[in-house]
Order: sequence, then structure tokens, then C-alpha cells
Amino acid sequence: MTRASLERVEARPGDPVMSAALVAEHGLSPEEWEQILGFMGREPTFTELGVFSAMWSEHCGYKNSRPLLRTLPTEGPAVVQGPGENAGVIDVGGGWGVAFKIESHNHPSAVEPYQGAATGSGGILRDVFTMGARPIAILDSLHFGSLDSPQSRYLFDGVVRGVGDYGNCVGVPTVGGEAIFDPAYERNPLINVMCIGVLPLERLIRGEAEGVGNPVMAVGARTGRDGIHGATFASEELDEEAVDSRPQVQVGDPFTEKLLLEASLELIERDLLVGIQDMGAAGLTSSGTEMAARSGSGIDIDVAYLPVREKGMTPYEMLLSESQERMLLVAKPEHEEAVREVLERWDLQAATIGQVTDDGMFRVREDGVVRVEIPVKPLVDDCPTYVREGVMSLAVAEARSADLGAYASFESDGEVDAALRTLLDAPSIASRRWIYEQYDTTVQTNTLEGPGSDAAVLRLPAEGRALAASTDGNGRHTWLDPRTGGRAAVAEAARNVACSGARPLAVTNCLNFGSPERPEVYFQLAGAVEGMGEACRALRTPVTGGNVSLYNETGGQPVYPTPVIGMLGVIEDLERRVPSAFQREGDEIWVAGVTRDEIGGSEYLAACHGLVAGLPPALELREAASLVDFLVEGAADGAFASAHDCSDGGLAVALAECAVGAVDGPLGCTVDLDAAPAGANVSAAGRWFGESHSRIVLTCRPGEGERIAAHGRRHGVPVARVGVVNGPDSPCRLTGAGHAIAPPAAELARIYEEAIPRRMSEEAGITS
Amino acid sequence: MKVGIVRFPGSNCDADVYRAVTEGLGESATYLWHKSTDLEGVDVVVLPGGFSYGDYLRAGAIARFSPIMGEVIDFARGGGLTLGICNGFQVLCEAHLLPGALVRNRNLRFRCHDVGLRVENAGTPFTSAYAEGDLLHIPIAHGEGQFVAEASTLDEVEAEERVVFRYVDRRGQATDAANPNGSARNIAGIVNAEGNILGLMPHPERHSLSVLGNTDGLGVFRSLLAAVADGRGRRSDPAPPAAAEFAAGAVAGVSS
Amino acid sequence: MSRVWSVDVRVTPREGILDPAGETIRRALGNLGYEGVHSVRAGRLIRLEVEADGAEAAKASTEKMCEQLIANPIIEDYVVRVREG
Amino acid sequence: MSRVWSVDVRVTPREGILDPAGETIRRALGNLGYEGVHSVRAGRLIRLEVEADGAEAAKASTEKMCEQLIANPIIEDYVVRVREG
Ligand SMILES: Nc1ncnc2c1ncn2[C@@H]1O[C@H](COP(=O)(O)OP(=O)(O)O)[C@@H](O)[C@H]1O
Ligand SMILES: [Mg+2]
Repeated sequence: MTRASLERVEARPGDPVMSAALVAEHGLSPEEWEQILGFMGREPTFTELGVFSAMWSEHCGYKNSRPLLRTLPTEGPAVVQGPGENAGVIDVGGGWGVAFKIESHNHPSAVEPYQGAATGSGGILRDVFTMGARPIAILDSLHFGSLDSPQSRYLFDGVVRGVGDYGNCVGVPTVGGEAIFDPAYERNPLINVMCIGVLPLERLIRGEAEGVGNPVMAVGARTGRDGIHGATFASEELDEEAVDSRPQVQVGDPFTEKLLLEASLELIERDLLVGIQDMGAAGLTSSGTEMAARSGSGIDIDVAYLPVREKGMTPYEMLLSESQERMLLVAKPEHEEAVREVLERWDLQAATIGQVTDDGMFRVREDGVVRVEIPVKPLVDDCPTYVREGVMSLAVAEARSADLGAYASFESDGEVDAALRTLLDAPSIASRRWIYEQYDTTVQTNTLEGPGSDAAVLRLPAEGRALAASTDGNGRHTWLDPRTGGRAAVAEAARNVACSGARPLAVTNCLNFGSPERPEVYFQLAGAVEGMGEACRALRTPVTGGNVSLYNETGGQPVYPTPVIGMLGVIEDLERRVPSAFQREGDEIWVAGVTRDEIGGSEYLAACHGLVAGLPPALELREAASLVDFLVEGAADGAFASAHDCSDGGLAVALAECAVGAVDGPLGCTVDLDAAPAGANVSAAGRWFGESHSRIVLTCRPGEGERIAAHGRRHGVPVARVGVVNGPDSPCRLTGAGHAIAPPAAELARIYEEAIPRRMSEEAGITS
Repeated sequence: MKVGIVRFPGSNCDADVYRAVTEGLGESATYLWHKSTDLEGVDVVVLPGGFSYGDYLRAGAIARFSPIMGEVIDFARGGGLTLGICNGFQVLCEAHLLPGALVRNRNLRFRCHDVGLRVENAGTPFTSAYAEGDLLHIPIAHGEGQFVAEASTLDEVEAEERVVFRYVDRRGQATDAANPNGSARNIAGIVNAEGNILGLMPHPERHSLSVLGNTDGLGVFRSLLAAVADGRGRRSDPAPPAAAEFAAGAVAGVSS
Repeated sequence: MSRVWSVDVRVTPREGILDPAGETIRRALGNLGYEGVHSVRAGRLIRLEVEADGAEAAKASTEKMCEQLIANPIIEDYVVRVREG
Repeated sequence: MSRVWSVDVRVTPREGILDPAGETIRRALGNLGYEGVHSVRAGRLIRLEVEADGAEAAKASTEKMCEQLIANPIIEDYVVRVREG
């Protein structure tokens, strides 16, 4: 490319004058500004400044996270498409692929929970269907403040309705997720939504802009002034002003999304496109430049052709608008008319706004006059990155070294009984029925196991196969020890998937952290990513994509560092899938995995003693990997009647969950916790409520326990028979460490079921 | 039997009905595009669940004016077997093919879970495969499923035994607790006076495949098969080719 | 002469039809400490810009739209009002 | 003296905020042959019976309710009007 080939770029009359303040307002540092001047060879126009501001924001440019993300494993036999596309794709056999990705919409949801969550769902759906995949499931990972706070209840209610209404209308079931409540998320909730789609592998399409002269088309909703600078917004802390930043609020239109979905899949199926991409964060700017960057081409568009919703929009606004339900596509030239016809059939707007070029430039005209001309490669690929120094904060150091001796034992059986009830009533543990009954969980008739089980299980188009999915993370553990938290998120997600009988295959992830400019946050980010990478390697589950959401803080207080893992696995024979809860009276109860004296960071300390302290349970990689093998092979062999992962609340809570979750109503049980495999010197609290990793509650038909034992021996996983499942009207008789309790299963079920509805009773959907 | 499944742009249970008819029952099904005016000679018309045109105004309000609905209304009025599920029920009410209306659930929230349904009338072409009093477990998934009508209308519908399904608890009782949306008299589904048009909120098609572990809903489609074999209802007339072509290009109920 | 009129349609739940949305707002207001809110009805407000030959014509045409589409007479009442132009 | 006032709250989507409901109604009216419907905005109408010491007090108290609960100021505008008692 030579300078001679370039056109004259004209500033727009009335544009603000370039100044240091204006540059700073656009979130660019003086050094970044110098770098821009360097490769532009001139001062950018105001419109160009807007483009840089968006593309070099944390959200699009991954300034602070890219060097860390590079360390994650991204390759494996199942991976068809790794990071760098709209979504990752894995091969699930029989010629079928699964596209999946997770995305955050934290800041928009803090400002307007319903629309924020709805548009978050919309964005991730588009990422999946632009790969040529039909979305078959949504999972949502949600973190809020305490439900005792009216503000948290308002956010929680709005987000759940927003996620629900959007997916329900588009017709994609929401089949799983997680919901955690902790004051650390009080004013900065985390809303992460994962979407999964299926596609015949030969139909995979990418977000590429190839072929000089090929038409570039804008499709879907008209462009309005909403969400301008959303990407920059997502890269800043939330403060009082942010809450007042009205133009940034986008309203979702799930019906238009449904039209886009059907039309896009039809266009892809008929092979009419070269490339297609969602106009997500930073709208036209990021979709246009990223498509060109992937193919090493250029793109030349004229915003005069862009259908708009409001009068008098400037190129700056049109380039940065984040109006929802829009896509950018590059058509095969001979098919431009056919593309138009398909879109018309679906009552969608389509406008050809420009074409693909070979000069490597992102060129934007306004009625022919060039307003933007930026070389694509440095814009997209050379966004400055930062490697920072991290340090552990004093608060964390103090919390880690706290003496937990006082909480390790119980005064009486009554205290144990009360603790179990408190834990089942804790919103982070209690039944999520209140949430998922607002979601359509069964549309598309693929749902084999919906919400409520360890992993969602969906049948795949390939005969007899099923897909298992789970999202997991633990902010509290990650706060206390980032590397362990990162490992544990991956391992827990893998366990959940494996409990259903599926072989974990690959992950997507969402990194929700505070400002990386704080050394204590950077420490968390670096540690968590390191731990994630270690676990992904140990479990052979490469990372195929994800999302980074930084600057999650309010009033200088970062949220807990919260890496969320979305894990997929495949069950070869769906008849061999394993449910989570007890199945029938008389079944033997077994525990696999070792209980250690680990109560640090537990929900028990938090819910019963208001304490976040100690070291979180260690995650031994080899143990985690053998446990997964044990589960997958045991399930394939039909050795388990049920399998439930032991996590928040420990063994006692896991057993209670198995009891209250039985399909036809709660079942009692008799269990000796002391019989479970254990390390040395495990305290009473550790035995009952400690959260040691890599432990599973299993059941089998009476007399079939030897099969569990054999699988345990084969994989070096300690297993032991601990008790038996009782009938419907019986108590959960639990003994251990010198204590015995026998709360009726029905009573535990009532506590578990009512915890969230009781807190939400007066908050019905008022403003919609 | 050939089942015609109407596809509004926002329908999202169309494929589920298709699978219930083809995989569950082994019969044939075809989609009827909302902009078409040709029922293609089908024996049964199904208006599936979903959000026909977004349903931002009132569920089913706009769908009723779509080109295909003109044909569906003629077909149904002429005795053709017509089944409206969820959004389809809403459309049938808006089109005045069934009495009453469906308004927001009484708790103002979308609800999706299995409900208990009691078969109140096994003498319809939609329920002959069941016995009166049978208890079914079938999912609901709706935000606007509260059936309301004037008391006199309700009395008439009851007197004529046109209530086909009622929400009940595990013991088969039509209690308030078993009523998921506040529907008048726990009504989940009704037929018209002639008995050839059924609207119901629950989704029988979602429980029609054995792989999913419950086939309580398949009886609805099995009943239709029997009715068609018996020569009940009537077959739709395919439109003359010229008219069909014209209709395909006609303006839809919604266009940008 | 033809010009554009601003027309408001107020749609309210019919007397006797349950109004859970209104009822919920009333309860929530009570919980927030607002006393003396005797009843709340929640309806819809549709605001149209209609081209017509006069206020009367704008009103008549909007009323037809209501009958046909905007309101459902089984459950809703409506009132059409032409605002100052 | 305290008495009961009928108060109307009209809630409409803010300028510039996408209004899919209004847009859908507009298109549907067009397809039904209503010409000259230039724009449609879909809002809410909340009708309250409020006990207060005068029309002004009724209005002031309802405005507080709007801010706190009835409207969502981030995406909606609202107007409170006391109707003839
Ligand atoms: N935490 C992460 N780990 C690995 N890859 C990531 C992560 N976050 C983002 N990516 C990848 O970087 C690319 C750009 O992501 P993103 O900007 O979120 O996509 P979009 O343009 O759809 O918003 C995607 O392919 C995504 O998968
Ligand atoms: Mg995206």
C-alpha cells in the first residue's frame, strides 16, 4: 500500500477541536495517542478518534488481558475453531459441530437490569448464529449483592426477567447457569450469558471480508443513537454518573433477533455469503474492521447508505452506535439479489453500504467524502497491551491468615442441624426454581436434563448423542487465592459435566474483574488466568473463546475476582446419562474423593459466621483429572444411579440436595459422614461443611457397589459406601464427627425451595 | 394424515410440532408460511407456540390479520380440524374462533414447568385417545396464559362441555394452587361449539417423544389421526397455483 | 386541509377484569410507605401521529384502529383523544 | 381537607429509546391499510385513586411514586395529571 493510493480525509465541519482533554475523554493515554500519530502520519479526525477510542478500549482491544490470555491452551482434537472468531466451535461427532461462547453485560445491567440482561442475551445469540449454528441453549451465570438489599432484589428481578423474556421470545431454552449472592457484587452485578448452537460442520462460516469488490451489507434493525461508546463504558468503573448515562441504554427487540436468526441461517445454508458478523460492542466499527483484519483486506463504506432511526446522525455516531439486532455481512457478488430476497422474506432491512477492498484500509465516507481512513492492521492487531505488576492486597493477606480454629467444631447436634438449615436457606445454595421457572427450558424438545441438575443435558442431532453444559466460578475462593480459584472454576465445571456422564471437551470463559490498573486486581487476574490454564491443560479441555470484563467496581471497591467457566462435554449414549438426585429408596450411597480439613472460604463460614477467611480448598490437578475419568467411564458402564458434585456447603449440603431433588418428592437417607474417604485430622466442620474439591456423592442399585469400587480402584479415586437412600416420609439421618442430626427430608425441601421466593415475594415485575 | 403447521415469523414451537407429528407419530407435516394463502390440502391446521409477530401489542393480535389466517379462519369455520397451542390459542381467541381472551399470568411472570392436566372431555377429535378424567403431565411456557371471559360465556362453555383440559394437582383436583396462571375455573383448553377447533396453553408437542421420557401429549396427535381416518373434519382445498404465487409475494402482516 | 395530529389512545382493563399489574403496584406502594393509595389500574397509552383532514377525522380513524387492532374489547376499554395539534 | 383524587400517570419511552412495541403497531396499521400513521409510541397509563389534602398534594405525592417505583426514568418519561376529582 502506498500513500499515493490514499484519499483526502476531510474533517467534518463542526467537529470538536482535537485536544489533550478530548483524547483523554476518549480513554486514550498520551502514549497511545503518540502511537496513533506515528502510524497515521497525521492527526486523526474526530470521527477517527472515536474509532480508536472504541477499538483500543479494554473491551475490544484486550489491552490488559491479551498477554495473559495468550498463555491459555487453545488446541485439542475436538477444537474446530479456537479464539478469534465470533464463537468457538468443537466437533461433537457425526459431522456435527457445536458453537459456543460466553459474554458479559455487567455495566448495562447495573444501569437498567431488564434491558441490560436482555441485550446481553441478544448479543451472545448473534455470536453463535453468525457461525452458522442454530442456538439450542442458553446458560446464565449471575452474581448479585445480598438479597436482603432492595437494590439487589431489583437488579436480580430485572435481570432474570430480561434473560428470560429475550430467550423465551427467540425460542431458545435457558437450561442452566448459576446465581451467587454476596455483598461484594452489591452495586456491580455480573451478568454472563453463554449460548450454545449446533451446525453441520461443513456449513461453518467465519467473520471474514474477502474478495475485492464484494458488497458489504448492513442488515437488521436501524441504527440509532443508543449505546454510543458502550465499549468504552464497559471499560470504566461504574460511578454515580454512569447510572445517569442514559443514551447508553439499549432496548432489546427479540422479535427482530428471531428474524435475523432465521434469515442468517437461511443465507448461510444457501451459501450466499462470504462472511458475517454481529454488530456488537463498538458496532459498525468493530465488525467492519475485524472482518477486514481476519482476511487481510480493507473495507470501504459510506454511512449515507446506513439505515438510521434518528435524524441528523453524524458518522461518529453511526460508527459507534451499539443499536441492537444488527449484522454486517459480505455477500457473494453474484448472490446480492438472492441475499436481498431472503432478508425481505423475513421482513428485514438490508442495505449495501460499501465493498471489500485490497488496500488494507478501513475507509468511511459520508456522502462520498472520506471521514475515516485508518490502516486496519495496526488498528485491530496493534492495540497497545500492558503487563503490570500484581501484588496481593493487605485485606486478602489478613483474611488468609485468619485463625479458623473457633469455627472448626460444633457445640451441639443442634448447632449442626441449624447450620445445615442456614446453608439450605442461603440464596447461593437454595433452589433456583424461582429463576428457572421464568425461563422456557423445554422449547426445541432437546432438553434431557434442565436446570437443577449438575449439568444441563441436551440431545444432539447426531443420533444417540447428548451434550452436557455447565457454568461455574467461585469469586470468594478466587479472592482468597486467585490461582486456586482459576483452577477450581475449570475443575468444578468439568466435574459437573462429568457427573452427567459426559466427557468434558472444551471451555469458554468470562473474566469478571475490577480495574487491572490496581496492582491487587492485576494480581488476581494474572493468578486466575494462570490457574485456569493449568486446569485446562490437566483436564484436556482447551479454551475456544471467551470475554473479558474489567473495571467491575463501584466507589473504588472491586467485585470479587470472578472467572466464570462455561464447559461443554459429550455423552456418547444418551441413555447412559446420569441424573443428580437420589432415584429410589434402598439405593446405596457412596462418596468418591477425599475430604480434607478445608473450611477456608466456605459458604459455611460466610452464611453461618459472616466470615470470608482462610485458604480456599486446594485443587490437585491429578486428582481432578482422575475423578473426571472415573465419572465418565463409570457412567458409560452404567455403574451410577445418580452422581452429584460436592461444592458449596460441602458433603452435608450435597447429600441434602440429592435428597430434596428426587423427582417425585424428597427422599430421606441414612449416612455416616465418617465413612467417607478422608485425610488426616479433619475437623467436624470440615467433615460436614468443608468444600474440599474432587468429591462426588454417588448412588447405585442395592448390591451393585462393587462396580463403583472397581472404577475407583482403576482410576485411583478413593471411594467408600456411606449409607442408603430411604423412603419419602423419612428424615435425612446424618452422623459424623460425634454429631447426629435427623431433619425430615420434607422440611429441608421446604427451606430449600422457599429461600428465594420468600425474599422476592413482593417484587413482581412492575415496570413492564 | 397431513398436518399443516403455520409459521409466523416469530413462531418458535413450529419445529417441535413437526417433530411430534413426524417422529412421534410417523405422520406427515408441512409448514404453511404466514404470507401464503394456500393450505396445501392439509387435514389439520396447527397454530404453534411462539411470539407470532413479537406480540409486543397483545399476544396474537397482529397474527390474526396475516394472509394465511384468512384461509385458516375459513377452514376452521367450515369444520376443518384446527389446533392452537399456546400462542396459537391466543391467535384463535383474537380471531374470535374461540371465546374469551388470554391475559398476563396473575403473578405477572413467564412460567415454564410441567402442569397436571385433567382430560375433561374425551369426546373431541383432539382427545379421543384419552379417557375422561385422565391425568396428564405436560409443560406450560407462557407469560400470557390467564384465560378470562364473561361469567355468562364461562357458564355456557361449561354447560356445553367445551372445557377440554383443566389444571389440576397430583390428586386430580382443580385447586387454586394447581392453577399456574390464574385462569378462570382452571381452564387450560377449550373447543368451539362445533368441536373442531381446540385452543390450549400447555404444550402437548413437548411431551410427544419417547426419548424425552414422557409421551403424555402424543394422545392429542393420535386423536387427530383417528379423527382424520374417520373422515371427521374436512380437507383444506389447495389454492389454484396462480393465486398461491400471488400470495407468496403479497405484503405480510409485518414488513419493515 | 390535511395535517398531522397527535392522538392519544388510553387503554384500560375493563371493569371486572382482574388487573394484577395494577394490584401489584398498589401493594408495592403500600410497602414503600405510601398510604392512602386506594386503587391502581394499569393500562396502556398509545400515542400516534396521524395525518387527517381535521381533528374529528383523526379521531374517527384512530377509533377504527382501536376497534380493529389496538384494543381487545373483551378485556379492555379505550378512549381516543386528539391532543392540541 | 383530605379527599380522594383520580390521578393519571402517562409513561412514555424516552426520546431516542427504541420502542419495538410502537414500531410493531405502526407497521401493522400500515399493513391493515391505515395510511398516514406517521409514528406510534407505546407507553403505559397508570390510574390511581390517591387520598390527599388537595390536588397539588396528590400530584406531588404521585410524582414521588413515579420516581421511586412506577416509572423507570432511565428509559421512560412520565407526566402526572390530576383528573377532575
Ligand atoms: N477470556 C478469554 N479467553 C480466550 N479468548 C477470549 C477471551 N475473551 C475474549 N476472547 C476471544 O477474543 C475474541 C474477541 O472477543 P470479543 O471482543 O468478546 O468478541 P465480540 O466481538 O463478539 O464481542 C473472541 O474470539 C473471544 O473468544
Ligand atoms: Mg459479541
